[in-house]
Amino acid sequence: MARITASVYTSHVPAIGAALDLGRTTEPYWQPLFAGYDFSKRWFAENRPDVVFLVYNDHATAFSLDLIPTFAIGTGERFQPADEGWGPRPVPTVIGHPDLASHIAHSVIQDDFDLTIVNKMDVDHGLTVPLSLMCGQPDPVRGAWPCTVIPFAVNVVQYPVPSGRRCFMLGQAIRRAVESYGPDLNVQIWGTGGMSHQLQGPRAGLINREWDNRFLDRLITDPDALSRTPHDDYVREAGSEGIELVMWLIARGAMADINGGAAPKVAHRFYHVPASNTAVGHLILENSK
Amino acid sequence: MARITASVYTSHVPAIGAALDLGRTTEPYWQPLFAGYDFSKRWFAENRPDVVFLVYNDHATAFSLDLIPTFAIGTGERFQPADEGWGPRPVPTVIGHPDLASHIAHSVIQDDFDLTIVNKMDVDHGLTVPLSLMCGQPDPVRGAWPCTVIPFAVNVVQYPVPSGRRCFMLGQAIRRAVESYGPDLNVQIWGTGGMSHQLQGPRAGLINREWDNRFLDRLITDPDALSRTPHDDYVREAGSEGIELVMWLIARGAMADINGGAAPKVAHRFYHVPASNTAVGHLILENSK
Amino acid sequence: MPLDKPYQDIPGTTIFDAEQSRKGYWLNQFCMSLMKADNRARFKADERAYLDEWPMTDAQKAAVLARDLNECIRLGGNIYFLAKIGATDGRSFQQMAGSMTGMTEAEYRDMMIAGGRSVEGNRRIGEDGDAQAHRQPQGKK
Amino acid sequence: MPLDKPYQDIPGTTIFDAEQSRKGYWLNQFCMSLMKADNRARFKADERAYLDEWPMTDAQKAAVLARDLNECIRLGGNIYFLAKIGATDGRSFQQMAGSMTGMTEAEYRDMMIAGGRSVEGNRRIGEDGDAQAHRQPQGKK
Ligand SMILES: [Fe+3]
Ligand SMILES: [Fe+3]
Repeated sequence: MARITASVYTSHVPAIGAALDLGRTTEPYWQPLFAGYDFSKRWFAENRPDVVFLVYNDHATAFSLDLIPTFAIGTGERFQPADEGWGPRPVPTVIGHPDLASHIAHSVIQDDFDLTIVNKMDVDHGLTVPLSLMCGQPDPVRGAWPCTVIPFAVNVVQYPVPSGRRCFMLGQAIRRAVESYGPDLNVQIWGTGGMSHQLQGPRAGLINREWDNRFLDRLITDPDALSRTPHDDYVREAGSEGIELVMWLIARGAMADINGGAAPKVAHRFYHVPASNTAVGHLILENSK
Repeated sequence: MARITASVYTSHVPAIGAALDLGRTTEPYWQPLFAGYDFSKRWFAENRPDVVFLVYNDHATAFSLDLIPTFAIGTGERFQPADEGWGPRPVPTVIGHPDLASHIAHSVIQDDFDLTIVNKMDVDHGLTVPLSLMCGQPDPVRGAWPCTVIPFAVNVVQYPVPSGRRCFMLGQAIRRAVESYGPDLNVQIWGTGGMSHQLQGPRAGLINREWDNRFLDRLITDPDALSRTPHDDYVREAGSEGIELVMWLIARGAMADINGGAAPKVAHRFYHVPASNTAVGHLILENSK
Repeated sequence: MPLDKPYQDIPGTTIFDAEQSRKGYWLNQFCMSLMKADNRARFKADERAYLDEWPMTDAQKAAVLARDLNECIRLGGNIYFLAKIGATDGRSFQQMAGSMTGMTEAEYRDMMIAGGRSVEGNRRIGEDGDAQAHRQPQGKK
Repeated sequence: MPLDKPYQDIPGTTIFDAEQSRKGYWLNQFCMSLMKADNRARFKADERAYLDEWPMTDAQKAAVLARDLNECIRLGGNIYFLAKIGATDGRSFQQMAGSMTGMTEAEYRDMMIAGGRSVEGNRRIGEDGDAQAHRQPQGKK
């Protein structure tokens, strides 16, 4: 039986990708940020999953205004790193897990989540930056990511975006789906985006350290109540792009304690300001074995 | 305030479109079928809505296997009749209602339906055949459809398709959305597809007159219980493509009686076998004024 | 995949689920390409050459060339996609559907005019209806 | 549209909802086109000519030519789409975001290093934070 062993939460700032790709990780500006992921890379190597179910948002890359899915699951065999305007990131092709992805799609659609099934899409920094932070930088041509990845894209660009509550319920449906899959796979679920940031208007640059840290506290200990936070709280307190944090609730909803299991173990917690315009938050939660 | 005044249900067989487009409606094979819509065309002319919210399914036309939305709402300004392989049907461009469509999308996404918003797509016989049956055949170039149309596409091609129950609940959310729209619009909701038909394999040609008529009975008087019919009942009893009938439950869920209003009036009921491979069913239900 | 698939005991019927969809991905995408008049013309001019542009299996290509829709469906095809081949050939949905039963076009059309195929004996594999495997192919020809 | 839009009283912030999306449809689709290297080259070679290929309003074109991102957003642009213009210009998200505040690049960068903009006074229109209309544009330059 497949099982979700851990969840990982991290911001996915494009500038982090650029710093990695341009070899600037030891510069004074970037060093404290990447230091926060040293543990994570070791942890990932020691806890390497078969599949990462990677919740992220597309930033006007695969999806234009022609078509905006609320939830899109990647069931394809491979996904190319996108050219977001700077050229594609020099990272390997992302290899999917069509069988598990299709199984999850089947299960959560029967559970009344109205997914869009996607077999062909490019993936942007929202997906590849978390992979780089957790797995390091494999050679784009000869190398490979250390595991397969199921991309799960959430619309947080055009309002209305799905509520935190809806995301939290979806996470629970994803856990049920994974646990009903026959093959014995180690699956991690990652929630990405956030934390506080605003990329637009006279309020650009907003950071709310207190709110972010309280979000991390509550994500660990009281996610059910946290999931009831209304949209405008995110925008008001954590900036217009802080809304990305609803995606963390999908990952959190998939953890065992939400279904009566033991509370997760906090393997790692990190918070740093700034990365470009953004507050970087990062958590690793392990289900007990 | 906008309001849903009536719902219309009809099969959407491509051969009906061909018979109309080739002027064969008076042939002995087709005459009894089109006679069943004589009342409907008069009724439509006398009860012309401002907008038709038209629930249909795309038949591998706008959506390939690259991307399959469970529910897709058309918020664009116009939609072209598709070339399904025979060339496009000679019917006018479908004019959308972007403002109401966006309003409905906003409202039902906040109501936890995970729609895909579509601004650009061609529409196939699933949408244009019902329009022809109800509105007649306007000149494709100089003419126009008599009202605006919001296309709402449901995946019934690749399993799992949404359950009848989910569709019925969605209809209720659509009613709430329409009634929260300020401008005073007369809106009809149409559910299309079905009734019994199977287009594949040694079982092709299946027709189940008893089951179809019982479906019509229950759709009128007991839609709540009907919506709990499991998927495999549709396939087993009404053929593999009979599953399209779940779309009728979206339209039915949007009627006033589901929310405690008066029972709808049956303005018209018609049933005919065959149109090509398909049993044609048709209902017009009016909300009381 | 221990999923709820209660639709697998229906005779003469293949439900197009994710598994079939993956098997038939390129077959179906090839069919979609026939929605463009240019592609239809190129396909008609040299079917084999056109098919060879697609990463389909040999069995899928052979089934398309033979217009064996039952085999296309077994190999992952879906009727709404396959219908684009029929449209290219100028065949109707009724001709396509009938071709999967073993009946002649006239036999199938007459069955439909007479009210269609009965569901009796055709609900579950193992009954004795005319869509059951032991009664295939149908038709008198 | 009497919808729940509780996000309209936040200073210096435009939420990209369906209404904005419709206003900015072609502006944003133009931006998407810059994801192809060829289009970036054509745009750089003659910005005006490239813009004239799109059914954008004159105001939208002028805002793009002036790289006035606040104006682009007012006219329906969304930052993730507009970022494709910045990428074409070789500008980072930090440069783009800072350009909307009236601060110099150095001022904005220093604000971020010092912990970012405070939310105090910036939660609701009518308070006295630095993102409020009566304190625009920001920056000392
Ligand atoms: Fe992001
Ligand atoms: Fe249909």
